[in-house]
Amino acid sequence: MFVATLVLTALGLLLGWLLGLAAKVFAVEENPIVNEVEALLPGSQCGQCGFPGCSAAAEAMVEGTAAVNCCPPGGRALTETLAELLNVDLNSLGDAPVPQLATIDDTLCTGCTKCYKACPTDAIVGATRQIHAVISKACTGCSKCKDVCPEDCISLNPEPVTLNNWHWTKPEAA
Amino acid sequence: MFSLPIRGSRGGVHPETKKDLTAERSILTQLPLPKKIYLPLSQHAGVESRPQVQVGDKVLKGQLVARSGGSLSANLHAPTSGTVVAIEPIVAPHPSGLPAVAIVIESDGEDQWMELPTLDDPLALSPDELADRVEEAGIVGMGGAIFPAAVKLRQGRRFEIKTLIINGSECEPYLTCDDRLMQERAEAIIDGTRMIRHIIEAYEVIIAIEDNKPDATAALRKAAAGHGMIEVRNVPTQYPMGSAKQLIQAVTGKEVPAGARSNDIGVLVHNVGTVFAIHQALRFGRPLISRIVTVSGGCVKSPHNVEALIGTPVREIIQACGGLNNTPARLLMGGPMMGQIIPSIDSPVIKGTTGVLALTKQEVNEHVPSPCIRCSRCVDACPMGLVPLEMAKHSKVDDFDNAQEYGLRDCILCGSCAYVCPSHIPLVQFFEYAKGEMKERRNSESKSEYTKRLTEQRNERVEREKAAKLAAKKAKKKKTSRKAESEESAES
Amino acid sequence: MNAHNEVAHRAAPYAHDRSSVNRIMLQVCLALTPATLYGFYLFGIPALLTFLSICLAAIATEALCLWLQGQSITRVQDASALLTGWLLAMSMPPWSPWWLCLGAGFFAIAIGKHIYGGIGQNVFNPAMLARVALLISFPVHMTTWVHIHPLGSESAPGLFQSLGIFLQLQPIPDGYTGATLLGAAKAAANGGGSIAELVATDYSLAQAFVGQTMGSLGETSELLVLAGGLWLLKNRVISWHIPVAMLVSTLLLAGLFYMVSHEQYLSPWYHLTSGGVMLGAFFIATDYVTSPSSATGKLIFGAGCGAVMYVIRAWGGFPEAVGFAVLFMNALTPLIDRILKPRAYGRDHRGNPIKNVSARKVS
Amino acid sequence: MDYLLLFISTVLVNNIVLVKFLGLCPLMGVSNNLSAAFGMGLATTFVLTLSALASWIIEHLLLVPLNIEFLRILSFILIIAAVVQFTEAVVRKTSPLLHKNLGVFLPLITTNCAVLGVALLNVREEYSLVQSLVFGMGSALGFSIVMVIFAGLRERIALANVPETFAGTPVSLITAGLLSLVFMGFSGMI
Repeated sequence: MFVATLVLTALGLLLGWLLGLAAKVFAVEENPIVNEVEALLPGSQCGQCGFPGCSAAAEAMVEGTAAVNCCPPGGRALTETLAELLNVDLNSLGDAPVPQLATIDDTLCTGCTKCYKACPTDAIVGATRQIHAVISKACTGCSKCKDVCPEDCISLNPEPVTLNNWHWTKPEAA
Repeated sequence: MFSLPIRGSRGGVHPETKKDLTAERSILTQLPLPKKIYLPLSQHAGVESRPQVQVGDKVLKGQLVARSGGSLSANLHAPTSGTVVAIEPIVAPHPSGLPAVAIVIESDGEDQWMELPTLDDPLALSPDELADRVEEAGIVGMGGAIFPAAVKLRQGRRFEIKTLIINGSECEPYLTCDDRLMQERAEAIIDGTRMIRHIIEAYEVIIAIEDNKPDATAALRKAAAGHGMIEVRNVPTQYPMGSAKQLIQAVTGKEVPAGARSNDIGVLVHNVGTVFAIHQALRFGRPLISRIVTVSGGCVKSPHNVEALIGTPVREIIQACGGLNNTPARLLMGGPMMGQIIPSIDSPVIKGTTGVLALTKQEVNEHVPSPCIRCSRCVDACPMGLVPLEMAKHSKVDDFDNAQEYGLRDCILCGSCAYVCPSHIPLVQFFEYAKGEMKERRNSESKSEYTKRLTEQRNERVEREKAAKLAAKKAKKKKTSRKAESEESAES
Repeated sequence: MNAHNEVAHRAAPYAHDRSSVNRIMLQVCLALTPATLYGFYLFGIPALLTFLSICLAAIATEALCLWLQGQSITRVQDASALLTGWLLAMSMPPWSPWWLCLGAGFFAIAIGKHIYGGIGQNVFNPAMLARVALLISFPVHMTTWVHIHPLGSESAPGLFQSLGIFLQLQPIPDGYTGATLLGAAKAAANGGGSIAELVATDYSLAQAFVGQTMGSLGETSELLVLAGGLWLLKNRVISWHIPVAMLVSTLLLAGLFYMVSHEQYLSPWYHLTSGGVMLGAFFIATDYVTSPSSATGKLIFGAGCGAVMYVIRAWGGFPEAVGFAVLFMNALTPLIDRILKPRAYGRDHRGNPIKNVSARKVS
Repeated sequence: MDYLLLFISTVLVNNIVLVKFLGLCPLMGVSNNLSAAFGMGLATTFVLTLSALASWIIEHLLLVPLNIEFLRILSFILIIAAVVQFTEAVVRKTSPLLHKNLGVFLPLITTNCAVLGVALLNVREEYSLVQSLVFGMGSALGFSIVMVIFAGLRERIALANVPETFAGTPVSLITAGLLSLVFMGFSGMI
């Protein structure tokens, strides 16, 4: 009995020492994954994901409490990158929210510049007392402009299909 | 000068050519003037061109009506004289049937040309000037590529072009517009070829014609006889010989490296239709306002090639060919292999319309697809050496990385694979879908990066403004406190 | 704007050669017909019963599976189940009892094919899978080889006797069965006997080639199978790569070891004319679904089939190994397909762009 | 020659996965991706060979002389666990991507019954040191081959229209069974 205990203890100690050595030799410094995720997110702090900002969303994604497809401005491309990074099965995700674009109804706009100031990406152009317009290239669909508009003249819609972005649908074939 | 041996390209298919429907009939040139002409602003690779006329303006034939909107865009000219009656969205000649803005011209029946400049001998002018004129004339690749010809010429000038290939292969079934053009206007094509050669300063010129067009070959040989340096050469009849990459391989034995352009290996390819348009522009100052269109298919009463004004509704050119004798199963622009269905018979002819085909059900031979049996006929047929069956399988599950890896990145969408597939799988549609999706993803990625940069800039600006405000406030505070101090001291 | 959406939208091409799956399958069946008819002639009515019951079982199972998956039963018309059943029947002992036949047909289609989702989805050759599964489960029944009893000969069983044998109401008469050449050779090698002696006394190469030997229902006549295979080659239903690679690798390996020892190893010519080598090379290994798609891949696949078959025949526990060999290579097919992609235009074999950018830039 | 025969026999004829049915957990777990399967094969090869060697040494230099064979399983597991930990450190350092791909299955090599199985079989068959090594390497190679083949098959099956009832693990298990059937063709060779 004594021998057995001794042998096992010795063995354990020896292996533990060897492993400790190996851990030192093969030590790796890893960038915390949260930082990596946050760097990938758009960073406009738009809040469409339901979190107060991109860093909170990144934390939630790493913890698994937020779906990797919860970021509409990032779109499908971001979803796929994140799924790969966080090892999430893409098929397990539900439908992603569709990216939206803001449009200003120029018959109602008074040029109050409130939306212009609220936009996190400077996607709204116009000056005081002039009708504002949205640069769709820069709009993330965060709806911050809509929330502040006193005339309620901003609407959010999915990006329209045009000849430039139309493509054949996936065939239903076998 | 030595010529490399012709090396057969790989893959390819031999579809029934059906060219006999129109090949023996001369081009109909005197079509009745259409009442209304529809000029979509996007008939070229790049962004829409910008209208230079307004509703109500009178225009003369050949007058510029829209100017190029960017580097890959092209000018548009009025194909006949008349009045601009609208600039509005029409149903685009595109399978999506989406609207596209077009200039609508009501013809006045006069067909009156604007004053055309008198030109010196183009061969005496500088290449750059000639390229400018080609650009001015709004010429795009007439084989269906619709890439602005001037851009291609200028790119060619930046390289040492050893071989200029004039593409007279016309491998698509049914289409004979290039064939007829070569037969009937050989002199003009040779003249245009000389001008292009002059512009890009090519060492040798080869006009490559598929060996099923002996008449065209003979006509061009005769016309080229007086001019050295222009060789008319036959290439094997095989689809897709008319694709630039395959033609280059057949003529020079060289392959264009993936991701590179033919310029990089010292080759430039122009379609005969483009050459003819360049000839018209440089010799007579005529902009591109008409083109030869093959009107064919089992549903057309009297198939012919017609010289149609750009913007003519398809209905009218079919009328000129005796009309339809049946409701077509498919109405196409272009050939059956790579052409596109058009949503309406009222769609206008555009610069890249090589043909208008009204095909019967039997000709199209569509079937409900069944599962892939991995017979690998598509692999054998692929002229690019890809694995279409795997590309489709991965596209189907949206695994685009693997689809790319199996060859989607090199796919030219020629349709050879789908043509031979015994399971009738719409392979090309899978690839179109995958390419479209990937483009969408790239766009959203770049948009995301762009908005990220904007946010950062904005945040910086806001910070700066805040800091400035704070500083101003501080300064003000200081001022007021000093003021108060002084007041205090005054009081005391 | 909406009217056009109702038209069945589909991208180019709007042309098609006249090929179809059904046509391919029927062409293969047609190519098998001469050898099959000859099998009926050699082994009489029980063979016919074996053949019919397997094909019927295969087709019925296919219909059942399609129905269970909610697909159109008319898809049986693609004739793929018929072909699977046919190939399976060709490789079965000619006088198989009814339950073996039905089980074989069912296993091939249900387990071999429809578990994976039906036509084109399976990873193993269904016919060979069923054959191998039965061989392992019922080794006695699957190695009951009857001597040839050509139709019209005295020993050929009549209709009622045939039915009796098929339904196992009466046993196969004594002395009707024996060992195939490969089986005898295996026994001889294991027992330390001389193969050369065995061959010299009992077997003839010409007869083996023409098909005057015992064996599976449709495999005996290498001549007719070869003819069918060549017809398929001519019609471009199959490509030459797999059959040629398989036959050549068998020939080379068998030839090499035959040179080492005439006593221990069988002559390569007997290897080529015995068992299902020809059938395997032209009809089974060339199955589209389970063989590689590139030309190089096909060559490797075929050579592998030949090599594995020879190894098992020479040293393994089974005298006839086409099934195992083909299945083993089937398992490797996805890897072969992945590694040996054809070279794309403008790229080298590793997929990097070729570097023949020769034109100098004019500055 | 004997070693060669032993090697071939452990790789093909008595394949550790398909004939002895050991190591099925990683076979199902890591085979849905070819590169991960290959990495798993390599890692397991490393662990198997090393632990076969180490366990032989422990057995013959420690357990037998001290007459404490009853500690065999315990001490073997200790050794294996240490080797796995070591492998994980190495993989994490040299190939972070592979480390991520293998995920939890890398530490789980510890509980891969193939590893312990080989160590115990070495004792049962009373193999010499070299024989143990050959047996370990052969088993590892057999394991890797099957992993890679199976991963290839599964990548193909992933694209097939497998009926819902069978999709996922069921069809994988059936395929593993069929593959085992195929490997039976090699039986009787040695």
